[in-house]
Amino acid sequence: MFSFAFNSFEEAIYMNGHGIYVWIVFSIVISCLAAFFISYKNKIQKIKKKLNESN
Amino acid sequence: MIKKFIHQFASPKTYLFQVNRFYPYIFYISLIIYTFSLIWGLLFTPQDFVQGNSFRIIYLHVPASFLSQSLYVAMAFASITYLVWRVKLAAYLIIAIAPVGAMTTFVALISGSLWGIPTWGTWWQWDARITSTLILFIMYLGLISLHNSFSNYEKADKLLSWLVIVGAVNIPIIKKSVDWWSTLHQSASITLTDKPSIDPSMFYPLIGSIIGFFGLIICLVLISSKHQILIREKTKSWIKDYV
Amino acid sequence: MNTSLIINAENIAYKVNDFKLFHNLSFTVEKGEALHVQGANGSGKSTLLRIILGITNQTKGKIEINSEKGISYLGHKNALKNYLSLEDNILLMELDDHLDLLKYIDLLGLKKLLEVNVANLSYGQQKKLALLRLFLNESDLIVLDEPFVGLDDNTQEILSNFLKDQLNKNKGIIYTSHISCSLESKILLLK
Amino acid sequence: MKILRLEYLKLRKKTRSWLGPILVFWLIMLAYPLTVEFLQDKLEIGFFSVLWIAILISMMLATEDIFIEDYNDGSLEQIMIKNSSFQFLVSMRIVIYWLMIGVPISGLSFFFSLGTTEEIFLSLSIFPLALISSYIFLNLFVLGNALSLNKGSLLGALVTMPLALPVLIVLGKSVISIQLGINFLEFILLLLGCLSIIMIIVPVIVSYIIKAHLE
Repeated sequence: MFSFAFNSFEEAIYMNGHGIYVWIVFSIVISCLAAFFISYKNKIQKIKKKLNESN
Repeated sequence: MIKKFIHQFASPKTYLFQVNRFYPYIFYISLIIYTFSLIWGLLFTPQDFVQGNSFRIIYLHVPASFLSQSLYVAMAFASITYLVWRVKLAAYLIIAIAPVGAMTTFVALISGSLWGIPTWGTWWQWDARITSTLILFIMYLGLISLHNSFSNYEKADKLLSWLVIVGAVNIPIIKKSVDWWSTLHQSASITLTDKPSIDPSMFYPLIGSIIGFFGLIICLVLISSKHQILIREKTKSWIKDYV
Repeated sequence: MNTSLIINAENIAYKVNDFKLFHNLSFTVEKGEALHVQGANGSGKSTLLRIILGITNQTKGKIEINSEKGISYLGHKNALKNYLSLEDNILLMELDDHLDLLKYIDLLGLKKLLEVNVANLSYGQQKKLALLRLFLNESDLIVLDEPFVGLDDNTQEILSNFLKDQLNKNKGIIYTSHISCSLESKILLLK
Repeated sequence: MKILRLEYLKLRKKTRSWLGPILVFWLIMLAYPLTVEFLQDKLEIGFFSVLWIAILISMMLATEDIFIEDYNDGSLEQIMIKNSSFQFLVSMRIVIYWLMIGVPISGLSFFFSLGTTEEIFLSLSIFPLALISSYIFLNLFVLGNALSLNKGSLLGALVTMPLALPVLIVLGKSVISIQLGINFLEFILLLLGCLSIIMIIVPVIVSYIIKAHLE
């Protein structure tokens, strides 16, 4: 069950030609998630800073 | 009775404190599950017999498409809660969920479309599922732009919740009609719905990735609702103590 | 509840987003009494009137309106269709079979204009047409938002006489006005 | 029915509002053959798609100013104060718009369909379909326009589009079943079923939405 499905690291990237799709989707998903997390964190920080200044 | 109960437990203040308490646990646990399942799924499961390696997109696509609809359902419940019991927190949640839902639907669309290239030989197929996801995406965009076009928050909340409810009624209709419509075309040779009985080594990481993604999306909803609360309640005295 | 009260407002407050317009506002309007709402621009006069009309909801507090025969309202907007003639507009206001209609049309000098489209009238003339709705309505509460703006002296007098007459008939009036009028009234100052 | 008479009076005097959508429909249907090579069978392939979309677009245009005028001139406030039923007013207004715009367009659909396909039975069945679908589209766009009341019709269209798509699908299906000689009555029944639900729900929701706008 936990055996590496590919013979080498290059093969894992290439995936018989399907790698490009898999890794593009992977990067889109991860970057969307990360972008949302970071932007919300930033927005919250900004509001907190503003509130602190007004106090 | 119910009204009193909800108002007591759904105060933004209590909510915010509870969120802050549980957020790190949910975040780290789901991050670990998600990372683990993705590594397992993308690198360690055996190749699919029919689709080859492109099937690995399933671990990214299915969680997103699963959640794109669940988030809408959650919004519909929040809308009903808001319109019936006037719970402010529910209104914050609706507009907090909308962009997250739009993002999830976008991810589901893009991943499905990229998956289509190696499997169907085309990046866009007017398949029932894809079409209804596209419509769902348009609905999310409509919701966000509706809320953004009003400066009076309360008015925007009310209109938004009406639209969400109308949309929620519409979703099954769209699904049904699109299913029905796509039978006209020749059906895709490989559909996402009926898979041959899936191998456990492919199945467990799928479950893991769904749970992990679910947890991460919950975290996103939590911080975006926190953001909403901070915007909307910034004049309240407890916020000043809180900050 | 005291039956002589037409409006009884207790501690009402209103805010938009985070902006408080007014709070802890209490006042009453009795039968045969006029209330003049005063305040600077943006102090919430129009909003207060909209709360009384039941269009906007107050954020806090309680307001009781005791008007069995309804409310009549004249605001900044005249609710006239400018692509229709005066006659058709009167039809739309459902005043066409009112007994006193001709009398008031004569009084306001609108008789010659009945066939004219509202778009071709001056602002003052349009306002006169809107006044018909007020004059021919038998409600117990009259709500006016700047009723004297745009009216000539003669019409202003007709209006104030009408209002005095209504007070004698035990009706309640609540209004805002920057133009002083001879109506004897209580004052509510919004800060 | 005084309210029907008054609504009719208002719409009749706004020539642009009722004639405009009909002209646009007419224009689209006339322009369509020009974009296709003039061969009868090629014309027929896309004809019904264009027909349904033309109906959709003309209904969108028809509803553009259905509430905004009353909102701007303060009539909505007077209606609210009067305590008369908002739902009733909305549904009556939709009826009048349908009678003045939807019915003529459905009639035109019959003639265009007859001219293109030269099949009387098919064109006769298009007529009720056009009647029902124009009514449904009117209701949907009224809902969208109520939501985006003073924020422009673009938002309204964006909001309404997902609602209208299932109707388009059913319309496409029914044309094919008529052409294949399958029982198409069930499609008309299905549309009528949708219509009867929409007719009741839309005015109720619209009245709530407009009240929220006035606040």
